[in-house]
Amino acid sequence: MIGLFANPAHVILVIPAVFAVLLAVLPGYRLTARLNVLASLLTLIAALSLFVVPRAAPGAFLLVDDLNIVFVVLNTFVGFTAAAFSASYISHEIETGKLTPAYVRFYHGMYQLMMFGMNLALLSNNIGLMWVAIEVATLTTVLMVGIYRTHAALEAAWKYFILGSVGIALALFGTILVYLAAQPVLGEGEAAMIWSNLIVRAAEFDPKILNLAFVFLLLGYGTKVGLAPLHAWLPDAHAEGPTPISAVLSGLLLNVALYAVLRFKMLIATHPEALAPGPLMVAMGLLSVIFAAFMLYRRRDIKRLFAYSSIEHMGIIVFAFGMGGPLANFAGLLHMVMHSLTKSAIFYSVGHVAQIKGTQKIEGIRGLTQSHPVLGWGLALGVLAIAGMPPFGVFMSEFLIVTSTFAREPLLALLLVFGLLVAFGALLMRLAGFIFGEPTGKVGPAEASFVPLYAHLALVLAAGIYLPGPVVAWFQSVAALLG
Amino acid sequence: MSAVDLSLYCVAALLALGLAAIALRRSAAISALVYFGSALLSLVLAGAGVAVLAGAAEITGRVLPVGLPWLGSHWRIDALSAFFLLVVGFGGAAASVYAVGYGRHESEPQRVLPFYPAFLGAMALVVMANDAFSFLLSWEVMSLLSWALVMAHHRAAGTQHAGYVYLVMAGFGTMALLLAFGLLAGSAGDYAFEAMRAAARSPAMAAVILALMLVGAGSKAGLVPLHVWLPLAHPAAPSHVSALMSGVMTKVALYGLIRVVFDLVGPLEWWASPAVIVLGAGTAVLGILNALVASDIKKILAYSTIENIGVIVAALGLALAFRANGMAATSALAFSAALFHIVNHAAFKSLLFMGAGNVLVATGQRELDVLGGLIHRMPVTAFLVLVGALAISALPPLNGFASEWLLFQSVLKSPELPQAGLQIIVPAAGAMLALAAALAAAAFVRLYGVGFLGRPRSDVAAKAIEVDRFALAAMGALALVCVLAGIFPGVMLDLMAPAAEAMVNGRLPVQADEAWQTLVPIAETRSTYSGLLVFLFIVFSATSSAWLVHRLASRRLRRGPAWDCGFPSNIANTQYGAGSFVQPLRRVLGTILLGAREEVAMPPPGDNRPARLLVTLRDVIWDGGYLRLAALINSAATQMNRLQFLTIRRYLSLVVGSLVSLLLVLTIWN
Amino acid sequence: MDRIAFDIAHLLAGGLVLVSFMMIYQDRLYALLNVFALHAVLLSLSVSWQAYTQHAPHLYVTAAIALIFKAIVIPGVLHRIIRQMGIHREVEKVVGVGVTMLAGMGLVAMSIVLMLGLTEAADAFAREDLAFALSVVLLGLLMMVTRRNAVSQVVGFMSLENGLILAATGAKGMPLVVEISVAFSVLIAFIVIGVFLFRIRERFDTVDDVALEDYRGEVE
Amino acid sequence: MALVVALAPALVGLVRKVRARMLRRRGASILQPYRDILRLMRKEVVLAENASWLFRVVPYMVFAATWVAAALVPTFATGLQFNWTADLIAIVALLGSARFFLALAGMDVGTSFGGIGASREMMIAAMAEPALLLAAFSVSLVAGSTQLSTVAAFMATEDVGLRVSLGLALVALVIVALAENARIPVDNPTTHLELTMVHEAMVLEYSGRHLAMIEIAAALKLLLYISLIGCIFVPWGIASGGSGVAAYPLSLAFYLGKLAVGGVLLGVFEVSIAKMRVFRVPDFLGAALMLGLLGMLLLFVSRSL
Repeated sequence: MIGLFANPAHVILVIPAVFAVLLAVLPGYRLTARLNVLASLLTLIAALSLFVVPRAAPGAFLLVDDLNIVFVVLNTFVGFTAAAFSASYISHEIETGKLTPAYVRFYHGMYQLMMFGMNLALLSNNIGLMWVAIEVATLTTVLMVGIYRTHAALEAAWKYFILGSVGIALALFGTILVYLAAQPVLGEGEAAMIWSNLIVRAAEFDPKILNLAFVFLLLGYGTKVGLAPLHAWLPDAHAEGPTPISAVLSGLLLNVALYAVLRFKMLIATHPEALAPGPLMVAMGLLSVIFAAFMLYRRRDIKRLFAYSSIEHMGIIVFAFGMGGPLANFAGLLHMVMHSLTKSAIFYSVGHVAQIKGTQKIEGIRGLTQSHPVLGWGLALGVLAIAGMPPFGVFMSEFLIVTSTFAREPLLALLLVFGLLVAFGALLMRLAGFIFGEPTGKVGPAEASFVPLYAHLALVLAAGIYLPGPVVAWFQSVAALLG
Repeated sequence: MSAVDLSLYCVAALLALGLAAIALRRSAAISALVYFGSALLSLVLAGAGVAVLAGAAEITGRVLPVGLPWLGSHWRIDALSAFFLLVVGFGGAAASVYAVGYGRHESEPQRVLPFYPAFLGAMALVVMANDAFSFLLSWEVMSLLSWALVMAHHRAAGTQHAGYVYLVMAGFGTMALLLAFGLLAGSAGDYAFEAMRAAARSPAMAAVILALMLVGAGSKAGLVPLHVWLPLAHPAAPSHVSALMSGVMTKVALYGLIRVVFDLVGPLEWWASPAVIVLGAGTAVLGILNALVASDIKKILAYSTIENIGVIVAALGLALAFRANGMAATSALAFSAALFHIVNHAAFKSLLFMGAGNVLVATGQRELDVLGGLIHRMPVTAFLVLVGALAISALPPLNGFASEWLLFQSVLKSPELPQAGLQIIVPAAGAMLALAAALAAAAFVRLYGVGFLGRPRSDVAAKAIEVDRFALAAMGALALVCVLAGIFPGVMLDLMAPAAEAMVNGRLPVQADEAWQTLVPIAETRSTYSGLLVFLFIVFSATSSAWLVHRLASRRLRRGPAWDCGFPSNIANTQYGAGSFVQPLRRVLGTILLGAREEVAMPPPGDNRPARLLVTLRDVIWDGGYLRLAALINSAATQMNRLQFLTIRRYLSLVVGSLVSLLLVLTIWN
Repeated sequence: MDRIAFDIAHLLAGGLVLVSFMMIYQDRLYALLNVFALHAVLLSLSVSWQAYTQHAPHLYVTAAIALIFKAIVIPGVLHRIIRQMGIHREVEKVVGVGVTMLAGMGLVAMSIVLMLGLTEAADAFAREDLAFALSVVLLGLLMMVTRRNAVSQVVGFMSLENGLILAATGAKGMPLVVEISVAFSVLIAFIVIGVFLFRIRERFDTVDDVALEDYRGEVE
Repeated sequence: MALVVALAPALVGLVRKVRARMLRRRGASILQPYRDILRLMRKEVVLAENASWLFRVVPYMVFAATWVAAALVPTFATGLQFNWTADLIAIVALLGSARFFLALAGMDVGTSFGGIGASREMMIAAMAEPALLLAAFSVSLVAGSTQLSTVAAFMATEDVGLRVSLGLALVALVIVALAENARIPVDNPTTHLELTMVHEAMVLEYSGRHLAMIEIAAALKLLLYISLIGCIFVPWGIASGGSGVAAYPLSLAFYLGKLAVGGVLLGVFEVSIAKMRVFRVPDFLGAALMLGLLGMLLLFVSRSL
């Protein structure tokens, strides 16, 4: 037992698992909501303790290294704020009778289960286990997307489910192939699925199998990342689910899937003869950016709008990692973190807006700075930040990506810039509509906690102006790790 | 404390003011506090600039541990930065003092106060930045804050459109700058200006960077055809902000252009310069033509800003051409002309925008055709605006003429250029600039004559009352600057000589010790101009003649009805209006460049409705370029949007399709 | 011994591919289900053969799951669903059988070329298995995208997943195979339940005929 | 400086005389303009109710600006005191200021005619000023200076030779001079038919001493242009600053001669041509613009050869 808790990694997994069961049985949504926040907080603390506690050697199942610390901490942090947000959000949902207490119980249980799945996926050292964990996370999110039981919600959940399953299947096939490539070198059994072994000996694997495997893995996990043209589930899942879940999807689940892709990219990249994964990722990234940018223009639903912007930013990130090199990788990591924080912040504000106005339709949301200054300016700052406006962190990462790319691959940089501009135009057009002009719809006061929203914005702002030395060094080492 | 530290502290204080404005948004005194504070801090900034220019403070840099982690953020005030810091501080101080009065009439001050001081600070940061990241950060923050200020009256018609176009153009420009700096930094990614300066690059590369800068900085400065946002955004903002945007922010944009093109890229081939010259001259003519036909005072001023930017850019192009041919002194002449015009334009354009602000406060109107006769109701404003109008029309002895005179002097040196191409282009550009100057005079006769003279065309104009003292004091100071800079141009030139020297490593002869403040840019025998003497002569002969006439001849005077060839009409609309005044010029020049069309709607016989003259103008660039582009993006979006409405099976087939195609690629690749 | 082992494995795997083609060929739902049952049976056979040759007893569990769950339970449930919900018995195709067959041929050819081209390193056993497994997977996908009925798409997905199991067992000594097969059975259970819950009569495309109207909340 | 003021009305008188003679009239004496001006000076000013202070200041400003400009043109001697105050470009601009004020005065009272005058005047100026500058450019490019004394001195020397571009510049300058001085065919100084007026329409509301000042200014302008053309294109007889006072009488005589010739030519030209429509004026001036540009370009061609 003590041994179990000596390693924070275990704690990070145990807490959500336990609370998942607990919350599923406990009555009373207020209590459960608070417990949910508490659980997430504890998980966050455990995750932070990863820094101080000396790292355990990579085990058969769990692994803690620079790369996944970034993700775990981000994951647990956004998980925590999202829980805090969802506390105020869900209570409103119950008052308006959109959810019954039973569903709320289910919701909280699922929430922790999902956190468990994602943390496990991030911490697992075994590619098979990682696959299982991601499937768990996916299934739980599917159930939460469908929680409102409206046609649209079920529709979205269903689509998410089917596409996700196919993605999972492809990913599994890729995993099997990796094992197959490793097995002659590392021998049969567990050994050949332990990532920390794989990465050491990867150079000796059969490159051709690795290539094939990467194709499957990229498409399989890429479906979860939401890269075009595998993105179809993403906008609807974001639009129809509860807003906290939209925040978690954009802020976390996409990252988890991205993490899987990165792991395998590192594997392939270490192999000299294997087909370089870069071009594939760059191509899919560019495609996603440009595609999503154009899709932004026709959106009628505010949450779907930002879902597409998530696709765009995932594209940017994948593009950056595809370009590779210390600068681009650094920028990619930074952009990923910034996007998680910013986009979840946006969804927090959007959630309240939608609750106040009673609609998600864009034309129903006007003049927020007039009717609800705090909320309106919060949304404005978030959108400006995500649109790459300084002094927010996204600007720094985009600055690095564009400048570093243009010197190496002018054409690609031009394409990227084109996509960015088109998206910029769309987002700004919408933003002006949201925050300016005569307020429309209900202008009742917002009973909401703006703490999560502004906490995220503050972080993004700080990061845009000043990155602490340790963080930088840590990012740089990860960037070096990613090759 | 070194100049750069002082300035950085000032900027910090300005930002703090902005935050204070948010914190104290309920209190009544906050407006005055913010504006007084900004005025004070701007003066300090200007002082720092002067100190460095005058050599009192040495050129120092400062690295702060923020911005790009491995680089830090570098700040430095060299001669050029100091000059522009002076412009920023000077313009900012004037606008702030003006706003102490003007701000009282603001309907929603909480939408202006937080952003205003921060905007000033951002502009100061731009000119002080010494690495690409800090530069672009400040640049974009500047755009963002000015956007917020433009949106202050977000419920007014057209403001949303203006703000949208503005911000998108700003984003576009920033992207161009990003690419330019990407090239400057190279793949190694060294973003410090020193490193960029040190790096060697091919002429072609340098030319590409120049082009990118013209797009990036040009779109912010308002170069045709990237100017479309300017006449929308500047009028939409509150008047003191319009003054800042037109008078100062466009100059900050030019600073970016100068910093990169004259400093960072290193030597440019001569063939890079004609593009700049032609672009500038064309901008000047197109801008002033649009100003001639516009009927909204602030729009007229915005378009005339475009004209002046064109003049400055043309001068910069000349400087490039001369520098490329190693004619340092002449290059310095053109460059100083540009810098001098930058100061002058900052002065009189701010002055004029403030005048427009007064009119707005007094009448609530910006349309010329409902104004008139204000010279009786608002004598002080009218006088000050007259000074501004004279100055901007490049009439001696005011400052506008002095800078244009220098520019023409440098144009006249063109025969000494070795390249036949330049020999032909430069004088042609000179002709266009002369045309622009003449048209500017016409435009401002129109603005002043219709707006301030004649008889009021509406009650609001008839009932206008003079505005408060702060506003008038600020305008008075600016008018004084216009006069003094026109009379003592030598002082200004000597002051800005270090900046020119740093950029084109040549300088004008020292002007201070010339008799009677005469300008001798090249040689005594070649060309001289003494603003002071011209001023004295005019004053002397005017006063003396007036005195003589009143003394020796009659001094009797009788008021009577206007003669008007015997049939005066008391209908105010029988006066010449904004449209009728420009009609001849519109017919002569407007048909192609402005797509101006006139048709007479004649009612059928027996119908006793009056016939109407319909004038239609269309912005060729906007319709032909921007709207078309927007339409393209729109249709593309519509096409792609189909993908939102596929069935799950179709989405699956997308997945399968991409899988199979990748596998095929793999098969072939093996 | 080894030779025979190889041949039998080859035979069974090849048999799976063949049955996949048979499934594509069907145009009656019931017949489709029966053929799928056969598919599952073949799978369990080949899995258990692998278990026998690799001396990996845990694979028998997988085989058993395949046999009981996929060959008996699921087809039975689907039979009942079809009967109860009165789904009409045609398999609605997007493109004709012939074209689908040709495409399938192409996919199989591609996968075999890929695999044989690829894995000199891996032993023949795994190589053959993977070649067939990949083709089964691709055929399953093909079926999902060329059939309109929900039921036939479910079947397509299950055959795809059979291919995965085949690959997993083919890779010698691969851990977690059992867990994976369990996980997949859960997944399939979900899908079938979903089909049942949402009363998807005809298509995956929409949860319910009503949903056809406010389609994904974004009607232009 | 006083000299030019004294001479100006006489020049106007001369022109009128010539025109009258050509029209077989006896015409008023050459001194008539002086009498007119004195008469106006003595009359009282009738000021429209609506006129502002600007309206009363303008006449003196216009006079002053024109006078300064005229005083800066070398009449019979170069290198005079203060002639380095301003150069050709500045002179053009000074005339521009005078026009600016006049146009404003035209719009001040708020009558339709004032507006017409101002608007047309500014249109003409918009074409004329560039043309004038271009002509000035090509001249000063030849002379390598915009300093009129230097230009005149240079032109007087032999090494100018006969340059086609100078000829073009001369034509351009003449056209501009006609337009600027409101002479036929651009404008008719004697008319009072409303729709043809430009300059007269602007000053319509002026009377008494104000009108007198403006009349003098107009005369000064005419004198300025003629002496400008004289000192640039026929610089002979201009005493250089070096040569002592002894040379002055002779050169003064030369100068008077030039003025006389200029005046006569102008008169003859005016009677022998018809006034053109207002909207043909831009073409007329556009021609001047083109000539100026052409002259300058030819200059470069001949140089770069």
